[in-house]
Amino acid sequence: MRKLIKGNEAMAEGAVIAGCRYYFGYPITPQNEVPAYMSKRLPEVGGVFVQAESELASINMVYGASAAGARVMTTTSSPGFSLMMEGVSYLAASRLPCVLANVQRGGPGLGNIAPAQGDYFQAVKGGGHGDYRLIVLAPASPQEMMDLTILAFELSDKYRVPALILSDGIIGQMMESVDIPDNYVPGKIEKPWALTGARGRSKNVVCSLFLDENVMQNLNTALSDTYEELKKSEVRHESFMTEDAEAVIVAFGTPSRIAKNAVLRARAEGFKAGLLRPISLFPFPEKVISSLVENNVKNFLVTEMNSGQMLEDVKLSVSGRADVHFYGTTGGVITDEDVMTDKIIALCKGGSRG
Amino acid sequence: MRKLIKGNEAMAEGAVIAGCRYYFGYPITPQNEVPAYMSKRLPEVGGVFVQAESELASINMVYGASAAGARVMTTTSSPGFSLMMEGVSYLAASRLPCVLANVQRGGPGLGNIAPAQGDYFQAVKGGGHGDYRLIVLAPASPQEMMDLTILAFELSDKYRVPALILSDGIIGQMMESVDIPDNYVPGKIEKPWALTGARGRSKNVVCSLFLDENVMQNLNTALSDTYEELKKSEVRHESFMTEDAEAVIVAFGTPSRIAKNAVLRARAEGFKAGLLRPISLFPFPEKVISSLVENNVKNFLVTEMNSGQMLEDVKLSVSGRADVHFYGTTGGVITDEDVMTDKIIALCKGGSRG
Amino acid sequence: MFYIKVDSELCKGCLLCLSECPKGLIKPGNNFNSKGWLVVNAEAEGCTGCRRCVTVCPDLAIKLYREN
Amino acid sequence: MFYIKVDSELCKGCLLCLSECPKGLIKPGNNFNSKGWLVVNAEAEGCTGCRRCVTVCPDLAIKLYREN
Amino acid sequence: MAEIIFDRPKSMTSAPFHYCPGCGHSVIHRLICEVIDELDLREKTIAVAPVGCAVLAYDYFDFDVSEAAHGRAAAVATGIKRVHPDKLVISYQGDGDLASIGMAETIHTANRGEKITVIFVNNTNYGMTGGQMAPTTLVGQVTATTPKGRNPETEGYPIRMAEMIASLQAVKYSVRTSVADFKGIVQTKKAIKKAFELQLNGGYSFVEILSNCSTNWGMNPVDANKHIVETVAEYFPLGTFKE
Amino acid sequence: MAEIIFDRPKSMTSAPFHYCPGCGHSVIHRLICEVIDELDLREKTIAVAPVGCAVLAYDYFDFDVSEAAHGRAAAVATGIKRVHPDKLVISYQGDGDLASIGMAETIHTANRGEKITVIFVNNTNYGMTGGQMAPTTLVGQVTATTPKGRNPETEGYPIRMAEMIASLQAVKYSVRTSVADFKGIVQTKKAIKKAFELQLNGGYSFVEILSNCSTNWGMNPVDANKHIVETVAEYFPLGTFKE
Amino acid sequence: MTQKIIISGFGGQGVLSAGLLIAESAVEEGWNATFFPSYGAEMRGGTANCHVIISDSEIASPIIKCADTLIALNSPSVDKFLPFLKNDGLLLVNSSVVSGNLDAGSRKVVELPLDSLALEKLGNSKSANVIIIGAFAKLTNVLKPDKIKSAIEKKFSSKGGKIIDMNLRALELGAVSV
Amino acid sequence: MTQKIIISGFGGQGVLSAGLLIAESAVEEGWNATFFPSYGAEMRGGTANCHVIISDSEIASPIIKCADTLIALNSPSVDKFLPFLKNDGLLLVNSSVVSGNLDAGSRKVVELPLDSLALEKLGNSKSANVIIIGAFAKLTNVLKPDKIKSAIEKKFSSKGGKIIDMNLRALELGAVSV
Ligand SMILES: Cc1ncc(C[n+]2csc(CCOP(=O)(O)OP(=O)(O)O)c2C)c(N)n1
Ligand SMILES: Cc1ncc(C[n+]2csc(CCOP(=O)(O)OP(=O)(O)O)c2C)c(N)n1
Ligand code: SF4
Ligand code: SF4
Ligand code: SF4
Ligand code: SF4
Ligand code: SF4
Ligand code: SF4
Ligand SMILES: [Mg+2]
Ligand SMILES: [Mg+2]
Repeated sequence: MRKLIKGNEAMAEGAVIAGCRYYFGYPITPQNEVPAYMSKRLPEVGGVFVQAESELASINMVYGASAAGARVMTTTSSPGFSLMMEGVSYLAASRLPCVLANVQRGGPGLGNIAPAQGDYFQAVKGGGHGDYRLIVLAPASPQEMMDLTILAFELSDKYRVPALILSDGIIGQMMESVDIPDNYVPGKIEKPWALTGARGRSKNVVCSLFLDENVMQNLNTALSDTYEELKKSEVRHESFMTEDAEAVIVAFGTPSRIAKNAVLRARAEGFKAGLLRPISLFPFPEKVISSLVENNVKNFLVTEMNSGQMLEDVKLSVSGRADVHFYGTTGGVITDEDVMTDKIIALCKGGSRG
Repeated sequence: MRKLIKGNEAMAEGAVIAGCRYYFGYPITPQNEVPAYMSKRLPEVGGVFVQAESELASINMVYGASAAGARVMTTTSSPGFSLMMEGVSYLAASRLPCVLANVQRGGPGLGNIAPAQGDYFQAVKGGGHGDYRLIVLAPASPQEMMDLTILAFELSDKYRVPALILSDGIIGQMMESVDIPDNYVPGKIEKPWALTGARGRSKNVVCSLFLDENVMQNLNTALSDTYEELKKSEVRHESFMTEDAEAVIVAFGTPSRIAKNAVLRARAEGFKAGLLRPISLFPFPEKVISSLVENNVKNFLVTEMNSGQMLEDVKLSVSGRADVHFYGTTGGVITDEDVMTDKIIALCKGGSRG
Repeated sequence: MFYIKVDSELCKGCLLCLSECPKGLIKPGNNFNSKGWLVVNAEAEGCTGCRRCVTVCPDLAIKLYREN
Repeated sequence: MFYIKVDSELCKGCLLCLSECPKGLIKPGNNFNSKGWLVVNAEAEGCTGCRRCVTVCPDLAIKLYREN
Repeated sequence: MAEIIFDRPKSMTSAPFHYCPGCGHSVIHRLICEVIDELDLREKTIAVAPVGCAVLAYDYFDFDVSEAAHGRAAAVATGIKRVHPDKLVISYQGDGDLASIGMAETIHTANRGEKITVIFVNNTNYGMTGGQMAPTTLVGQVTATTPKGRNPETEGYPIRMAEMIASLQAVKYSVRTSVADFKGIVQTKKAIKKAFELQLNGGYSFVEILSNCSTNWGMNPVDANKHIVETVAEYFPLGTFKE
Repeated sequence: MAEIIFDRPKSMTSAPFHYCPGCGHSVIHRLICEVIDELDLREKTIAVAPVGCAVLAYDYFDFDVSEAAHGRAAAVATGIKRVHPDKLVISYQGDGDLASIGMAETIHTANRGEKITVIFVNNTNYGMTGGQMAPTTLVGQVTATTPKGRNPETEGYPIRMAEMIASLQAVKYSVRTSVADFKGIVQTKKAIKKAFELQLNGGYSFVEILSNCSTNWGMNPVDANKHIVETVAEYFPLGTFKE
Repeated sequence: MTQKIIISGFGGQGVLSAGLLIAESAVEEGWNATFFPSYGAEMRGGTANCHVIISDSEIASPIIKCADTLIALNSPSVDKFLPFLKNDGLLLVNSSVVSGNLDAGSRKVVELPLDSLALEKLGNSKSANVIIIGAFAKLTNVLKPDKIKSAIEKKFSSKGGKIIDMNLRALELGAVSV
Repeated sequence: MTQKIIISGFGGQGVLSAGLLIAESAVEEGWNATFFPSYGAEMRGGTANCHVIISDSEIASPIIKCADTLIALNSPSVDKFLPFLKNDGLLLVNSSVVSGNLDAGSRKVVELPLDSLALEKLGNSKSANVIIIGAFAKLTNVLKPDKIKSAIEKKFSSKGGKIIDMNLRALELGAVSV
């Protein structure tokens, strides 16, 4: 079925399609459509919607429901996600699958409710304590809000790593036609570790306390191993006109849509511009960028609605072998198509490393 | 006065010396000595100790006291610091000076109470939402717990950027002789923005809400400008035998002490090893590392009690011009002197880039 | 002798004052102000200065005067 | 006929049982167990099976038996 | 010559309110300023604005104001008051802010007997975010997140904060009033005055105020106020619970 | 032939407790397991262990257990129960955990009437972190963070949780017992049994248990238990507050 | 073919549902459409606006930098969004509310007294926002009337025939008024 | 000169205060010292230990990988820390508690029945931990007795002369017992 819906609603319905029957959340703009939708929709499919007393409660209810073996989701926006940092670290350490979403708004602090991407570091480097990672997926359309949410549930269950949809106010609030899968069958992933009552088996314990440092180190090593596996198998990106590109914009979410226009305009003027859109922010498409360098891209223009966060991951991928430039906006200001076009054209003109 | 005291107590007394009279905190190992000390000490000097109901309450009490113009502190350990992420982002956005400390323990999740450094990213990249930075100082001894705490108060007031002492369980719990300054005079920094009752002036407002994106962007730009200033003026590091070094260990906190032994042992065997110890983690001594590269250091060994976090900042500083290796331990395991020694010797032997 | 004045730029047409005036001096109006609100009108005569309207007006749109 | 047995590896010498036994059958001991606790001793005779000691013993160090 | 006998309080700015027509926040803001004027406290007052519809309270208050993160106004007020024990410190909060996400801070601040005044605006929902269920939402009330009305079987019953606060020993004053009509507004002002005075005498005071949210209730302001008097105040009785 | 008539409950593992000599946590663990055995619920039980001295409860409980972040046990229990409405879900919490950092979750879980049982171990301080003040610390009690004793002027009065919880409409059962003596232990077991039964009949139940922390109180276990009976229970009266 | 439309007015003027109707009509046409509303309750009683893009090819950014059409239902909307209307763009104005001389440069300006039209011809002002869509469709020719009609029928199907009818009449009223 | 000492035993045996006393004595001597205790109340009734390093030069890591001396006040401590004692190191053992044959390889082993010594010679077991410091000082010669004495006097100054006295006697008792 094809339907014109909001990104936030597409995400919520995506969760339902993926078999999520438990949602715990707390209102915050610009993602209020999700709890509103879930409060109506979940009871229709025999699920449970609970408005938690806070984001802290939400994330810990998610912990409980995930420990109990369910597919479960919470969604929030920037300040609310900050409140979840302890819980997220616990989820990651206890290897509990779940899907979280941060529909980002302008920060830091209370900021505003305009779209932004200032929470990239928090999402991909671990805003909570300790060495953990989330599977981070960045949709650029309502369609992807749905598709990546479904994917997030599958990946999270498979790898036992919490997954995060890192979206922004535009992608969440905009409406666009979405193809809604009619008969998606959620993956059947066994959860022998889940708490279901110890019937006919020895007890299960879900925890992240390991007083012995060596045992705790083993947990960390197992986590690292899984993250390496993710880097090998689950990198996702979109390449747009990069085959012969000399200068490439790297952008995710909303700026990547704007960047497409910029690339088209540059191409229209005869410049070999391209766009690389990381879809998985963790695992980051490091190798894809590396191969662009090997394919003669001399300049990258990273563009984000923040003051330069993914920029660091691009630089780490490039490792000095090409020039990495930046164009960013902050505080809810949307990156500008004209500026982006001018910059990428200038880089195409610039040619060799400077 | 010279006294054998615990790192945590040195930090607490350092705050008192710096003129801090307000402390809000919540118990957590391995930093419980701080609230215990403050609950005795502050009333002696006319100050106020409040045991908050949680870390969330602590950080927001800090917000209030700082907004009121006071020098104020809170301390915690890893999970507790995660709970503060929203508040920290608010403090940074509202440009409220204060000193925070995270005496890190093994993570992620509940983990354990052993010393660790898994919260580096959270500290230096912003674990909370939005583009903000903290002044992050990493003591490697009880003496520095005191000295850097005093410095943190001065820098925080000067730049209106919250400062964080990023310590670990060993530095916090160990005792060592500390020179306690006898007549330190805390900097007198005017705070015309502080909330003191609008007597004889127009009202003051402390906030971080700016519904207009452009105004919010201006705040972000001002923050970025301050961070650039910090990078110019407030980088601090210790170089140990780096002048002629061919391979350099980069380490902070506890591993840097162990690394000194490793360097000495390598030198004893005739290898040109050195140690660079970043004292300010933000601003990061990027230029110092860069100039080591220019001075012919071909290999760096980053060693941390995490799975490779400062590693990224070193790589960004080196930008492909030398090889960057890593040795880390996680979950509260302490980096090993023998392993470190072997690795740095191997790198000295290795010589050219491989 | 009392009278009130409604500031039509502050009034939001909530009508709370209207039902509160014991003298029925406030009437729904026909004009939208520049912010798009349909503002109320007040009659000049008969006000007792009881303060009910100014007390309930959320937007400080009413000023109350005493004629000396 | 009842009797109790104290497991000296589980006992932590808290002495809560001691004050609880109406028959005074439990006595402070002189031996440290392998964990360093000074464990109690129980007398073999006179137990009424009242369960007071086992109820208050935090460490499940006492087992109560009935002789058939 | 005409003399003006009712006008904007001095401690209030001239900015027009951003609130919806008829919103009780506006009235409560004014009452606070009137009391501050009457007690001559403008230069001694520091207020804390919540996250909620009243987030911009500092645009209207002409005295020192701090923002607070959602739910943490009482903690911020604690920090301020401990630094300035001689000032009047006001924590202004909505029901989502105070009774949901901020419940822990609310209770502990009251329990410590912090010498502050909490102005608690109970409009039975989350106004700012579009009318979701609050802890104070009435049974059966339809909100954005209770499309079939609050169901006590799964969402529990509305929490009576003034009573709960009154049960804490250190609390000096806990009262519930309403700004739904003339009488209520007059009583509310009295309660605020008493609360400020008790604070300055060294005590914690709590003023819960029933207030409309006509926009999210889907009513016009007149009906919304009637709803408070007839229905909301039924469940949340007006009165003084501790003094 | 000798028959054993008191032994370790079946739903308890054989691991020796890590608790201090005489600690009430050990007794309470056993009572929970005894009741689970008696009601034959081992295979239907999911417990939540707190952050506090009882953090390792899952080493002793031989049924499914989840850890919870400090203070969030009730939220975790909510998540579990909503997924498994037919299971017995127990949230085991200390006074720092439940009444300080977890106050919001505690009240809201009770207020929603979640069908769980909260076992609340009140030992008037933070045992695990070395004996700091808790919300339940008695006035005058010296702790690691109240070196001169809790001062009600600045730290307020101890909070009586069982009474506060009882004031919430959706709560089915709220009781306070003690494990400081034989009688108390017997009563505690009865209360736990009733709480479990009421939960399975669809209600929220709350059992507050006064328990010693001899180590941090600086007393031997016998004196510590005497202190509970003579002093602690004076301020925290034993009894049933809602049923 | 791509049309970029900004619609703006007071909160109660049906700005968002008008924008949505345009997007839905485009979808009926088999086109792509994006709809981006101003959102959030933070600015009570303020203005509302939305960006609508309809196109027969892929739509990149849903944010309009340079609109083909601006539908301004009140004065502040003209002030705020005129700079985003391209030089040869179409400005559709609700002249019931917007008064004074408009300086719209080289753009084509069409004024329609929506509120009075609605009150007079439809008996109430509820469907004023649909009138202007009728005018827009007629003037720009990018949406076929029957597609808009079927979008209206779907949109109001749950509200019953009367409402559908009124909206269809409003649509036609708009078309014949320009 | 650098001495690295690990002290370990049950919670109540005064492990930490013994270690601290060594560190304080070194400071009296004008040396550098680091003291690193096991910490945290998580392991109630478990073992306690501390790492003490005293040196006339800068001390790098406070963590001991390879100790010069191991003072073991109970059996688990021997098992746990013997691997960290260097091959020619000194193992000081409380033979009141540690029983059975010790396989300490090439290390020098000195056994002292601390608890019985203390009970018999001092009348109570409180200062058993100071006895072993006396023995340690005598055997290793790294701390001058008068420095330890003044450290004891400072440490217990608030506790009064009796306590100081008892500790000084314990110190000497240790010295003469080896
Ligand atoms: C941490 C966090 N969570 C959620 C929000 C979103 N939010 C803003 S205001 C609000 C609720 C406001 O309700 P209330 O306190 O009742 O105030 P009202 O608007 O009704 O006056 C929420 C949930 C936020 N800003 N921060
Ligand atoms: C977020 C966080 N803050 C603080 C701590 C440290 N901490 C561990 S247990 C505890 C308090 C335990 O006290 P209580 O709940 O009364 O349990 P008890 O040990 O007394 O049984 C604290 C503060 C933590 N682990 N996590
Ligand atoms: S003051 Fe009283 S009489 Fe006068 S207009 Fe207002 S309400 Fe009416
Ligand atoms: S109460 Fe005030 S805002 Fe409302 S209609 Fe009357 S004058 Fe206008
Ligand atoms: S069962 Fe009763 S009589 Fe027997 S030992 Fe125990 S307490 Fe004493
Ligand atoms: S109660 Fe149990 S642990 Fe305590 S002394 Fe008696 S037998 Fe030992
Ligand atoms: S949404 Fe409700 S609370 Fe907010 S301003 Fe409007 S009426 Fe007032
Ligand atoms: S510290 Fe207190 S609560 Fe913890 S185990 Fe010991 S006695 Fe029990
Ligand atoms: Mg509200
Ligand atoms: Mg406790």
